[in-house]
Amino acid sequence: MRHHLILRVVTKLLIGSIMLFALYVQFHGDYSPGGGFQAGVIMAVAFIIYGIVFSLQDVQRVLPPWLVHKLSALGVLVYAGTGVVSFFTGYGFLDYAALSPHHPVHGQHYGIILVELGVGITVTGVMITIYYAFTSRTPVMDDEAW
Amino acid sequence: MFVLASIALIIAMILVLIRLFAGPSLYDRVLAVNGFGTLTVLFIAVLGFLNGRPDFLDIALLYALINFVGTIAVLKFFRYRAMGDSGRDVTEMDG
Amino acid sequence: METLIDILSWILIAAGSFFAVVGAAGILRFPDFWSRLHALSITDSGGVILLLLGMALQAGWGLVAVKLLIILAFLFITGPTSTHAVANAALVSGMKPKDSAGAPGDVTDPESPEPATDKAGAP
Amino acid sequence: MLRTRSLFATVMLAGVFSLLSALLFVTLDAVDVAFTEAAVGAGISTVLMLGTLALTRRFESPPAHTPVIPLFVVLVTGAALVYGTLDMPYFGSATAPAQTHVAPDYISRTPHEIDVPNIVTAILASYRGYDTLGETAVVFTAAVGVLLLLSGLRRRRRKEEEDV
Repeated sequence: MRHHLILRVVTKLLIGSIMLFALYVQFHGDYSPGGGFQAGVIMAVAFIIYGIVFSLQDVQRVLPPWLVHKLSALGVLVYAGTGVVSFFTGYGFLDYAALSPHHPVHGQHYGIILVELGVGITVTGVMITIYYAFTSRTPVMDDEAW
Repeated sequence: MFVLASIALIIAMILVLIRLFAGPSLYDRVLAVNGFGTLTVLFIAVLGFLNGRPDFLDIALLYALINFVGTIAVLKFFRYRAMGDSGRDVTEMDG
Repeated sequence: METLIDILSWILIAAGSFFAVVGAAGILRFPDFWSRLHALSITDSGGVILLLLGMALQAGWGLVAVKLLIILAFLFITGPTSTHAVANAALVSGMKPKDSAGAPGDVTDPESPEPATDKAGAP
Repeated sequence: MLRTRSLFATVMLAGVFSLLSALLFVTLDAVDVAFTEAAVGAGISTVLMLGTLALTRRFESPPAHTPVIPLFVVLVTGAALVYGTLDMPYFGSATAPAQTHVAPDYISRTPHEIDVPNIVTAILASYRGYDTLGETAVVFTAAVGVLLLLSGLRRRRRKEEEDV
Protein backbone atom coordinates (compact mmCIF):
# COMPACT_ATOMS: atom_id res chain seq x y z
CA MET A 1 0.00 0.00 0.00
CA ARG A 2 2.95 2.25 -0.69
CA HIS A 3 1.07 4.52 -3.07
CA HIS A 4 -1.95 5.21 -0.87
CA LEU A 5 -0.98 8.69 0.23
CA ILE A 6 -4.37 9.63 1.68
CA LEU A 7 -4.64 6.40 3.62
CA ARG A 8 -1.19 6.80 5.08
CA VAL A 9 -1.75 10.39 6.21
CA VAL A 10 -5.14 9.64 7.73
CA THR A 11 -3.79 6.55 9.45
CA LYS A 12 -0.97 8.54 11.01
CA LEU A 13 -3.58 10.99 12.23
CA LEU A 14 -5.83 8.31 13.66
CA ILE A 15 -3.31 6.03 15.37
CA GLY A 16 -2.59 8.58 18.07
CA SER A 17 -6.28 9.12 18.73
CA ILE A 18 -6.96 5.39 18.87
CA MET A 19 -4.15 4.91 21.40
CA LEU A 20 -5.36 7.84 23.47
CA PHE A 21 -8.86 6.41 23.44
CA ALA A 22 -7.45 3.03 24.51
CA LEU A 23 -5.72 4.67 27.47
CA TYR A 24 -8.94 6.49 28.35
CA VAL A 25 -10.88 3.23 28.30
CA GLN A 26 -8.14 1.56 30.34
CA PHE A 27 -7.80 4.06 33.15
CA HIS A 28 -11.30 5.49 33.15
CA GLY A 29 -12.80 2.02 33.18
CA ASP A 30 -13.99 2.28 36.78
CA TYR A 31 -16.09 5.34 35.97
CA SER A 32 -17.37 4.64 32.48
CA PRO A 33 -17.91 1.47 30.46
CA GLY A 34 -14.82 -0.40 29.47
CA GLY A 35 -11.86 -1.93 31.17
CA GLY A 36 -8.69 -3.83 30.54
CA PHE A 37 -9.97 -6.19 27.88
CA GLN A 38 -11.57 -3.54 25.71
CA ALA A 39 -8.60 -1.21 26.10
CA GLY A 40 -6.21 -3.99 25.13
CA VAL A 41 -8.17 -4.74 21.99
CA ILE A 42 -8.30 -1.07 20.99
CA MET A 43 -4.58 -0.64 21.60
CA ALA A 44 -3.91 -3.71 19.46
CA VAL A 45 -6.10 -2.26 16.71
CA ALA A 46 -3.88 0.82 16.63
CA PHE A 47 -0.85 -1.33 15.86
CA ILE A 48 -2.75 -3.57 13.44
CA ILE A 49 -3.96 -0.64 11.34
CA TYR A 50 -0.36 0.53 11.13
CA GLY A 51 0.62 -2.94 9.98
CA ILE A 52 -2.15 -3.02 7.40
CA VAL A 53 -1.60 0.39 5.85
CA PHE A 54 2.19 0.42 6.07
CA SER A 55 3.75 -3.01 6.20
CA LEU A 56 4.39 -5.83 8.58
CA GLN A 57 8.10 -4.95 8.63
CA ASP A 58 7.31 -1.39 9.71
CA VAL A 59 5.11 -2.40 12.61
CA GLN A 60 7.57 -5.10 13.63
CA ARG A 61 10.28 -2.49 13.80
CA VAL A 62 8.16 -0.60 16.33
CA LEU A 63 7.09 -3.67 18.24
CA PRO A 64 9.28 -6.69 17.50
CA PRO A 65 7.66 -10.12 17.94
CA TRP A 66 9.83 -11.11 20.90
CA LEU A 67 8.70 -7.98 22.76
CA VAL A 68 5.04 -8.76 22.06
CA HIS A 69 5.48 -12.28 23.39
CA LYS A 70 7.09 -10.95 26.55
CA LEU A 71 4.30 -8.38 26.93
CA SER A 72 1.55 -10.95 26.80
CA ALA A 73 3.26 -12.89 29.56
CA LEU A 74 3.98 -9.72 31.53
CA GLY A 75 0.30 -8.88 31.85
CA VAL A 76 -0.52 -12.19 33.49
CA LEU A 77 2.50 -11.66 35.72
CA VAL A 78 1.25 -8.22 36.82
CA TYR A 79 -2.16 -9.67 37.61
CA ALA A 80 -0.88 -12.68 39.50
CA GLY A 81 1.84 -10.57 41.11
CA THR A 82 -0.82 -8.33 42.66
CA GLY A 83 -2.34 -11.43 44.17
CA VAL A 84 1.00 -12.70 45.42
CA VAL A 85 1.82 -9.35 47.06
CA SER A 86 -1.46 -9.32 48.93
CA PHE A 87 -0.92 -12.99 49.80
CA PHE A 88 2.48 -12.37 51.38
CA THR A 89 1.41 -9.29 53.34
CA GLY A 90 -1.03 -11.31 55.37
CA TYR A 91 -4.23 -10.95 53.38
CA GLY A 92 -6.01 -13.37 51.06
CA PHE A 93 -4.89 -13.95 47.48
CA LEU A 94 -6.11 -11.01 45.37
CA ASP A 95 -7.47 -9.20 48.45
CA TYR A 96 -6.64 -5.66 47.38
CA ALA A 97 -7.05 -4.24 50.89
CA ALA A 98 -3.41 -5.23 51.33
CA LEU A 99 -2.31 -2.44 48.99
CA SER A 100 -3.42 0.27 51.42
CA PRO A 101 -3.86 -1.27 54.88
CA HIS A 102 -5.09 1.93 56.55
CA HIS A 103 -7.72 2.61 53.99
CA PRO A 104 -9.07 -0.64 52.48
CA VAL A 105 -11.41 1.14 50.07
CA HIS A 106 -8.46 2.93 48.46
CA GLY A 107 -6.63 -0.38 48.38
CA GLN A 108 -9.49 -1.86 46.39
CA HIS A 109 -9.20 1.01 43.94
CA TYR A 110 -5.43 0.57 43.49
CA GLY A 111 -5.90 -3.15 43.11
CA ILE A 112 -8.52 -2.76 40.40
CA ILE A 113 -6.31 -0.36 38.45
CA LEU A 114 -3.31 -2.73 38.68
CA VAL A 115 -5.32 -5.78 37.71
CA GLU A 116 -6.98 -4.06 34.77
CA LEU A 117 -3.55 -2.91 33.62
CA GLY A 118 -2.41 -6.52 33.66
CA VAL A 119 -5.43 -7.62 31.63
CA GLY A 120 -4.89 -4.78 29.16
CA ILE A 121 -1.21 -5.59 28.60
CA THR A 122 -1.96 -9.27 28.08
CA VAL A 123 -4.80 -8.67 25.64
CA THR A 124 -2.73 -6.18 23.62
CA GLY A 125 0.14 -8.63 23.43
CA VAL A 126 -2.04 -11.58 22.53
CA MET A 127 -3.98 -9.79 19.80
CA ILE A 128 -0.82 -8.48 18.16
CA THR A 129 0.80 -11.92 18.50
CA ILE A 130 -2.11 -13.55 16.69
CA TYR A 131 -2.01 -10.86 14.00
CA TYR A 132 1.72 -11.42 13.47
CA ALA A 133 1.24 -15.18 13.40
CA PHE A 134 -1.44 -14.93 10.72
CA THR A 135 0.16 -12.33 8.51
CA SER A 136 3.76 -13.47 8.53
CA ARG A 137 2.83 -16.64 6.67
CA THR A 138 2.74 -16.87 2.92
CA PRO A 139 -0.72 -17.73 1.63
CA VAL A 140 -1.09 -21.33 0.58
CA MET A 141 -3.72 -20.76 -2.07
CA ASP A 142 -3.07 -20.34 -5.76
CA ASP A 143 -4.93 -18.30 -8.33
CA GLU A 144 -7.18 -21.19 -9.32
CA ALA A 145 -8.74 -21.18 -5.88
CA TRP A 146 -10.16 -17.75 -6.64
CA MET B 1 -38.19 13.73 17.99
CA PHE B 2 -35.41 11.33 18.87
CA VAL B 3 -37.89 8.53 18.29
CA LEU B 4 -38.44 9.88 14.81
CA ALA B 5 -34.70 10.08 14.17
CA SER B 6 -34.18 6.52 15.39
CA ILE B 7 -37.00 5.21 13.20
CA ALA B 8 -35.49 7.00 10.21
CA LEU B 9 -32.09 5.48 11.00
CA ILE B 10 -33.57 1.99 11.32
CA ILE B 11 -35.24 2.38 7.90
CA ALA B 12 -31.94 3.56 6.44
CA MET B 13 -30.11 0.60 7.99
CA ILE B 14 -32.61 -1.87 6.51
CA LEU B 15 -32.21 -0.31 3.06
CA VAL B 16 -28.41 -0.54 3.29
CA LEU B 17 -28.66 -4.14 4.52
CA ILE B 18 -30.68 -5.09 1.44
CA ARG B 19 -27.93 -3.65 -0.74
CA LEU B 20 -25.37 -5.60 1.28
CA PHE B 21 -27.17 -8.87 0.60
CA ALA B 22 -27.88 -8.07 -3.03
CA GLY B 23 -24.30 -7.24 -3.94
CA PRO B 24 -23.69 -7.65 -6.84
CA SER B 25 -19.98 -6.79 -6.75
CA LEU B 26 -17.68 -6.96 -3.79
CA TYR B 27 -17.20 -3.20 -3.71
CA ASP B 28 -20.93 -2.63 -3.37
CA ARG B 29 -20.81 -4.76 -0.28
CA VAL B 30 -17.84 -2.94 1.19
CA LEU B 31 -19.67 0.30 0.51
CA ALA B 32 -22.79 -1.00 2.21
CA VAL B 33 -20.85 -2.16 5.28
CA ASN B 34 -19.20 1.24 5.43
CA GLY B 35 -22.53 3.05 5.31
CA PHE B 36 -23.98 0.64 7.82
CA GLY B 37 -21.16 1.46 10.25
CA THR B 38 -21.83 5.19 9.95
CA LEU B 39 -25.54 4.65 10.51
CA THR B 40 -24.76 2.50 13.56
CA VAL B 41 -22.68 5.27 15.09
CA LEU B 42 -25.55 7.70 14.60
CA PHE B 43 -28.08 5.21 15.92
CA ILE B 44 -26.10 4.51 19.08
CA ALA B 45 -25.77 8.24 19.72
CA VAL B 46 -29.50 8.76 19.22
CA LEU B 47 -30.23 5.80 21.47
CA GLY B 48 -28.06 7.37 24.18
CA PHE B 49 -30.22 10.48 24.07
CA LEU B 50 -33.39 8.44 24.00
CA ASN B 51 -32.43 6.55 27.15
CA GLY B 52 -30.69 9.49 28.79
CA ARG B 53 -27.45 7.51 29.05
CA PRO B 54 -24.45 9.54 27.88
CA ASP B 55 -22.15 6.48 28.34
CA PHE B 56 -23.39 5.27 25.00
CA LEU B 57 -21.40 7.99 23.32
CA ASP B 58 -18.21 6.13 24.21
CA ILE B 59 -19.38 3.21 22.10
CA ALA B 60 -20.26 5.53 19.23
CA LEU B 61 -16.83 7.12 19.49
CA LEU B 62 -15.21 3.69 19.44
CA TYR B 63 -17.09 2.75 16.28
CA ALA B 64 -16.24 6.04 14.63
CA LEU B 65 -12.56 5.33 15.25
CA ILE B 66 -12.41 1.63 14.47
CA ASN B 67 -14.99 0.99 11.78
CA PHE B 68 -12.48 2.25 9.25
CA VAL B 69 -10.05 -0.56 10.12
CA GLY B 70 -12.39 -3.25 8.85
CA THR B 71 -12.90 -1.52 5.50
CA ILE B 72 -9.19 -0.99 4.97
CA ALA B 73 -8.46 -4.60 5.95
CA VAL B 74 -10.99 -5.91 3.43
CA LEU B 75 -9.59 -3.76 0.65
CA LYS B 76 -5.98 -4.62 1.38
CA PHE B 77 -6.82 -8.28 1.58
CA PHE B 78 -8.65 -8.11 -1.67
CA ARG B 79 -5.88 -6.39 -3.49
CA TYR B 80 -3.00 -8.50 -2.23
CA ARG B 81 -4.96 -11.66 -1.40
CA ALA B 82 -3.14 -11.80 1.90
CA MET B 83 -2.99 -9.81 5.08
CA GLY B 84 0.79 -9.71 5.10
CA ASP B 85 3.13 -8.39 2.46
CA SER B 86 4.09 -11.75 1.06
CA GLY B 87 1.10 -11.71 -1.27
CA ARG B 88 1.60 -10.28 -4.73
CA ASP B 89 -0.08 -7.15 -5.91
CA VAL B 90 -2.64 -8.82 -8.15
CA THR B 91 -3.43 -5.70 -10.12
CA GLU B 92 0.12 -4.43 -10.51
CA MET B 93 -0.90 -0.88 -11.11
CA ASP B 94 -0.45 2.33 -9.22
CA GLY B 95 -3.79 3.84 -8.30
CA MET C 1 -33.33 31.66 23.56
CA GLU C 2 -34.12 28.21 24.88
CA THR C 3 -36.92 27.67 22.41
CA LEU C 4 -34.81 29.06 19.60
CA ILE C 5 -32.07 26.51 20.25
CA ASP C 6 -34.69 23.81 20.61
CA ILE C 7 -36.31 24.65 17.30
CA LEU C 8 -32.94 24.88 15.58
CA SER C 9 -31.84 21.50 16.93
CA TRP C 10 -35.09 19.84 15.95
CA ILE C 11 -34.76 21.21 12.45
CA LEU C 12 -31.18 19.92 12.26
CA ILE C 13 -32.15 16.48 13.54
CA ALA C 14 -35.10 16.20 11.19
CA ALA C 15 -32.98 17.22 8.23
CA GLY C 16 -30.25 14.80 9.29
CA SER C 17 -32.68 11.89 9.51
CA PHE C 18 -34.08 12.83 6.12
CA PHE C 19 -30.61 12.84 4.54
CA ALA C 20 -29.73 9.54 6.18
CA VAL C 21 -32.81 7.88 4.70
CA VAL C 22 -32.31 9.52 1.31
CA GLY C 23 -28.70 8.37 1.17
CA ALA C 24 -29.65 4.83 2.14
CA ALA C 25 -32.41 4.76 -0.48
CA GLY C 26 -29.85 5.90 -3.02
CA ILE C 27 -27.45 3.14 -2.00
CA LEU C 28 -30.26 0.67 -2.58
CA ARG C 29 -31.79 2.07 -5.76
CA PHE C 30 -28.98 3.56 -7.83
CA PRO C 31 -28.04 1.51 -10.89
CA ASP C 32 -24.31 1.03 -10.54
CA PHE C 33 -21.44 1.21 -8.09
CA TRP C 34 -20.21 4.67 -8.98
CA SER C 35 -23.57 6.34 -8.49
CA ARG C 36 -23.98 4.48 -5.19
CA LEU C 37 -20.78 6.13 -4.01
CA HIS C 38 -22.50 9.49 -4.35
CA ALA C 39 -25.50 8.25 -2.41
CA LEU C 40 -23.30 7.03 0.43
CA SER C 41 -21.61 10.42 0.67
CA ILE C 42 -25.00 12.01 1.40
CA THR C 43 -25.36 9.86 4.49
CA ASP C 44 -21.70 10.22 5.36
CA SER C 45 -21.63 13.99 5.25
CA GLY C 46 -25.12 15.51 5.37
CA GLY C 47 -26.72 12.99 7.69
CA VAL C 48 -23.79 12.78 10.08
CA ILE C 49 -23.12 16.50 10.36
CA LEU C 50 -26.75 17.57 10.76
CA LEU C 51 -27.73 14.82 13.20
CA LEU C 52 -24.69 15.18 15.44
CA LEU C 53 -24.87 18.98 15.43
CA GLY C 54 -28.54 18.81 16.31
CA MET C 55 -27.82 16.44 19.17
CA ALA C 56 -24.96 18.62 20.40
CA LEU C 57 -27.29 21.64 20.47
CA GLN C 58 -29.86 19.58 22.33
CA ALA C 59 -27.30 18.44 24.92
CA GLY C 60 -26.08 21.92 25.75
CA TRP C 61 -22.46 22.87 26.30
CA GLY C 62 -20.67 20.13 28.25
CA LEU C 63 -18.89 16.81 28.04
CA VAL C 64 -21.67 15.26 25.97
CA ALA C 65 -21.52 17.98 23.33
CA VAL C 66 -17.73 17.74 23.20
CA LYS C 67 -17.91 13.99 22.71
CA LEU C 68 -20.46 14.45 19.93
CA LEU C 69 -18.17 16.95 18.24
CA ILE C 70 -15.23 14.52 18.56
CA ILE C 71 -17.36 11.78 16.96
CA LEU C 72 -18.25 14.26 14.22
CA ALA C 73 -14.60 15.07 13.63
CA PHE C 74 -13.59 11.42 13.40
CA LEU C 75 -16.46 10.49 11.12
CA PHE C 76 -15.59 13.51 9.03
CA ILE C 77 -12.07 12.13 8.56
CA THR C 78 -12.69 8.39 8.31
CA GLY C 79 -15.83 8.43 6.16
CA PRO C 80 -14.36 10.07 3.07
CA THR C 81 -11.11 8.17 3.55
CA SER C 82 -12.76 4.78 3.44
CA THR C 83 -14.98 5.85 0.56
CA HIS C 84 -11.87 6.97 -1.29
CA ALA C 85 -10.20 3.64 -0.55
CA VAL C 86 -13.21 1.68 -1.83
CA ALA C 87 -13.44 3.77 -4.99
CA ASN C 88 -9.71 3.50 -5.60
CA ALA C 89 -9.74 -0.26 -5.12
CA ALA C 90 -12.71 -0.63 -7.46
CA LEU C 91 -11.06 1.49 -10.13
CA VAL C 92 -7.77 -0.35 -9.87
CA SER C 93 -9.53 -3.69 -10.09
CA GLY C 94 -10.85 -2.74 -13.52
CA MET C 95 -14.31 -1.43 -12.78
CA LYS C 96 -14.84 1.58 -15.06
CA PRO C 97 -17.59 4.17 -14.85
CA LYS C 98 -19.95 4.41 -17.81
CA ASP C 99 -19.56 7.42 -20.04
CA SER C 100 -22.07 10.24 -20.21
CA ALA C 101 -24.00 8.76 -23.12
CA GLY C 102 -24.78 5.75 -20.97
CA ALA C 103 -22.71 3.45 -23.12
CA PRO C 104 -21.64 0.45 -21.13
CA GLY C 105 -18.06 0.83 -20.05
CA ASP C 106 -15.99 -2.28 -19.54
CA VAL C 107 -17.69 -2.92 -16.25
CA THR C 108 -17.54 -6.68 -16.49
CA ASP C 109 -13.88 -7.47 -16.40
CA PRO C 110 -12.68 -11.07 -16.57
CA GLU C 111 -10.32 -10.20 -13.73
CA SER C 112 -13.25 -8.78 -11.78
CA PRO C 113 -12.89 -10.12 -8.25
CA GLU C 114 -16.46 -11.17 -7.72
CA PRO C 115 -17.84 -13.20 -10.63
CA ALA C 116 -21.15 -11.93 -11.92
CA THR C 117 -22.62 -15.41 -11.59
CA ASP C 118 -22.23 -15.24 -7.84
CA LYS C 119 -25.71 -14.15 -6.87
CA ALA C 120 -24.86 -14.61 -3.24
CA GLY C 121 -27.61 -14.29 -0.74
CA ALA C 122 -30.63 -13.85 -2.95
CA PRO C 123 -33.48 -13.35 -0.51
CA MET D 1 -33.31 -17.99 4.10
CA LEU D 2 -30.06 -16.32 3.16
CA ARG D 3 -27.30 -18.60 1.99
CA THR D 4 -24.00 -17.94 0.36
CA ARG D 5 -20.99 -20.08 -0.34
CA SER D 6 -18.70 -17.12 -0.81
CA LEU D 7 -16.72 -17.02 2.41
CA PHE D 8 -15.79 -13.45 1.68
CA ALA D 9 -19.37 -12.28 1.83
CA THR D 10 -19.67 -14.27 5.05
CA VAL D 11 -16.83 -12.30 6.61
CA MET D 12 -18.53 -9.02 5.79
CA LEU D 13 -21.88 -10.27 7.03
CA ALA D 14 -20.17 -11.28 10.27
CA GLY D 15 -18.95 -7.70 10.60
CA VAL D 16 -22.48 -6.39 10.18
CA PHE D 17 -23.76 -9.00 12.60
CA SER D 18 -21.36 -7.73 15.24
CA LEU D 19 -22.61 -4.18 14.67
CA LEU D 20 -26.18 -5.40 15.10
CA SER D 21 -25.44 -7.39 18.23
CA ALA D 22 -23.66 -4.41 19.74
CA LEU D 23 -26.83 -2.44 19.05
CA LEU D 24 -28.82 -5.17 20.76
CA PHE D 25 -26.61 -4.97 23.86
CA VAL D 26 -26.94 -1.20 23.86
CA THR D 27 -30.70 -1.55 23.76
CA LEU D 28 -30.55 -3.97 26.68
CA ASP D 29 -28.48 -1.41 28.64
CA ALA D 30 -25.48 -3.75 28.87
CA VAL D 31 -22.98 -1.04 28.06
CA ASP D 32 -19.85 -2.98 29.00
CA VAL D 33 -20.79 -5.97 26.87
CA ALA D 34 -21.67 -3.69 23.97
CA PHE D 35 -18.28 -2.05 24.35
CA THR D 36 -16.50 -5.40 24.15
CA GLU D 37 -18.55 -6.43 21.14
CA ALA D 38 -17.79 -3.12 19.44
CA ALA D 39 -14.06 -3.30 20.13
CA VAL D 40 -13.66 -6.92 19.05
CA GLY D 41 -16.24 -7.07 16.28
CA ALA D 42 -15.42 -3.87 14.44
CA GLY D 43 -11.67 -4.20 14.13
CA ILE D 44 -9.98 -7.35 15.25
CA SER D 45 -12.38 -10.06 14.16
CA THR D 46 -12.57 -8.88 10.55
CA VAL D 47 -8.79 -8.74 10.34
CA LEU D 48 -8.35 -12.18 11.88
CA MET D 49 -11.06 -13.79 9.74
CA LEU D 50 -9.47 -12.33 6.62
CA GLY D 51 -6.11 -13.65 7.81
CA THR D 52 -7.67 -17.08 8.11
CA LEU D 53 -9.25 -16.70 4.70
CA ALA D 54 -5.86 -15.93 3.19
CA LEU D 55 -4.63 -19.29 4.42
CA THR D 56 -7.63 -21.22 3.11
CA ARG D 57 -9.91 -20.98 0.09
CA ARG D 58 -12.45 -18.45 -0.89
CA PHE D 59 -15.47 -20.68 -1.36
CA GLU D 60 -16.95 -23.24 0.93
CA SER D 61 -16.64 -26.71 -0.57
CA PRO D 62 -20.01 -28.36 -1.13
CA PRO D 63 -20.82 -30.92 1.54
CA ALA D 64 -20.33 -34.55 0.63
CA HIS D 65 -23.56 -35.78 2.23
CA THR D 66 -27.13 -34.56 2.41
CA PRO D 67 -27.83 -32.20 5.27
CA VAL D 68 -31.04 -33.95 6.40
CA ILE D 69 -29.73 -35.57 9.58
CA PRO D 70 -27.91 -32.45 10.80
CA LEU D 71 -31.04 -30.42 10.06
CA PHE D 72 -33.10 -32.86 12.09
CA VAL D 73 -30.68 -32.70 15.03
CA VAL D 74 -30.63 -28.91 14.91
CA LEU D 75 -34.43 -28.72 14.78
CA VAL D 76 -34.86 -31.08 17.72
CA THR D 77 -32.25 -29.25 19.79
CA GLY D 78 -33.78 -25.91 18.92
CA ALA D 79 -37.26 -27.12 19.85
CA ALA D 80 -35.95 -28.45 23.16
CA LEU D 81 -34.25 -25.11 23.88
CA VAL D 82 -37.38 -23.14 23.02
CA TYR D 83 -39.37 -25.49 25.27
CA GLY D 84 -36.82 -24.80 28.00
CA THR D 85 -37.30 -21.05 27.74
CA LEU D 86 -40.95 -21.48 28.77
CA ASP D 87 -39.77 -22.16 32.31
CA MET D 88 -37.51 -19.15 32.39
CA PRO D 89 -38.56 -15.99 34.21
CA TYR D 90 -39.75 -13.11 32.07
CA PHE D 91 -37.24 -10.55 30.85
CA GLY D 92 -36.53 -8.06 33.60
CA SER D 93 -38.66 -9.93 36.11
CA ALA D 94 -37.83 -8.87 39.65
CA THR D 95 -38.21 -12.40 41.02
CA ALA D 96 -35.76 -14.01 38.59
CA PRO D 97 -33.00 -15.95 40.37
CA ALA D 98 -30.39 -13.74 38.72
CA GLN D 99 -31.88 -10.68 40.42
CA THR D 100 -32.45 -12.11 43.88
CA HIS D 101 -29.21 -13.72 45.06
CA VAL D 102 -25.84 -12.12 44.38
CA ALA D 103 -26.76 -9.13 42.23
CA PRO D 104 -28.49 -7.06 44.95
CA ASP D 105 -25.69 -8.04 47.30
CA TYR D 106 -23.03 -6.69 44.91
CA ILE D 107 -25.04 -3.56 44.24
CA SER D 108 -25.50 -2.81 47.93
CA ARG D 109 -21.91 -3.65 48.91
CA THR D 110 -20.00 -1.93 46.11
CA PRO D 111 -20.48 1.72 47.17
CA HIS D 112 -19.00 1.31 50.63
CA GLU D 113 -16.58 -1.57 50.04
CA ILE D 114 -14.97 -0.60 46.73
CA ASP D 115 -16.40 2.80 45.87
CA VAL D 116 -16.19 2.48 42.11
CA PRO D 117 -19.04 3.96 40.09
CA ASN D 118 -19.00 1.23 37.45
CA ILE D 119 -20.23 -1.83 39.31
CA VAL D 120 -19.33 -4.12 36.42
CA THR D 121 -15.65 -3.25 36.87
CA ALA D 122 -15.91 -3.80 40.61
CA ILE D 123 -17.44 -7.23 40.14
CA LEU D 124 -15.01 -8.29 37.43
CA ALA D 125 -11.83 -7.12 39.05
CA SER D 126 -12.54 -7.50 42.74
CA TYR D 127 -15.42 -9.79 43.67
CA ARG D 128 -14.68 -12.11 40.76
CA GLY D 129 -10.94 -11.53 40.71
CA TYR D 130 -10.13 -15.23 40.46
CA ASP D 131 -12.36 -15.62 37.41
CA THR D 132 -10.70 -12.73 35.67
CA LEU D 133 -7.26 -14.10 36.46
CA GLY D 134 -8.37 -17.35 34.86
CA GLU D 135 -9.69 -15.50 31.81
CA THR D 136 -6.44 -13.63 31.39
CA ALA D 137 -4.60 -16.94 31.55
CA VAL D 138 -6.98 -18.33 28.91
CA VAL D 139 -6.28 -15.40 26.58
CA PHE D 140 -2.57 -15.95 27.10
CA THR D 141 -3.01 -19.65 26.37
CA ALA D 142 -4.76 -18.74 23.12
CA ALA D 143 -1.69 -16.81 22.01
CA VAL D 144 0.56 -19.73 22.95
CA GLY D 145 -1.68 -22.09 20.98
CA VAL D 146 -1.70 -19.92 17.87
CA LEU D 147 2.08 -19.55 18.04
CA LEU D 148 2.57 -23.29 18.42
CA LEU D 149 0.26 -24.06 15.50
CA LEU D 150 1.31 -21.43 12.98
CA SER D 151 5.00 -20.82 13.56
CA GLY D 152 5.73 -24.53 13.82
CA LEU D 153 4.09 -25.13 10.48
CA ARG D 154 6.12 -22.46 8.80
CA ARG D 155 9.36 -23.93 10.03
CA ARG D 156 8.34 -27.36 8.80
CA ARG D 157 7.46 -26.05 5.37
CA ARG D 158 10.77 -24.24 5.07
CA LYS D 159 12.53 -27.47 5.93
CA GLU D 160 10.57 -29.28 3.21
CA GLU D 161 11.60 -26.67 0.70
CA GLU D 162 15.21 -27.13 1.68
CA ASP D 163 14.83 -30.87 1.25
CA VAL D 164 13.49 -30.37 -2.25
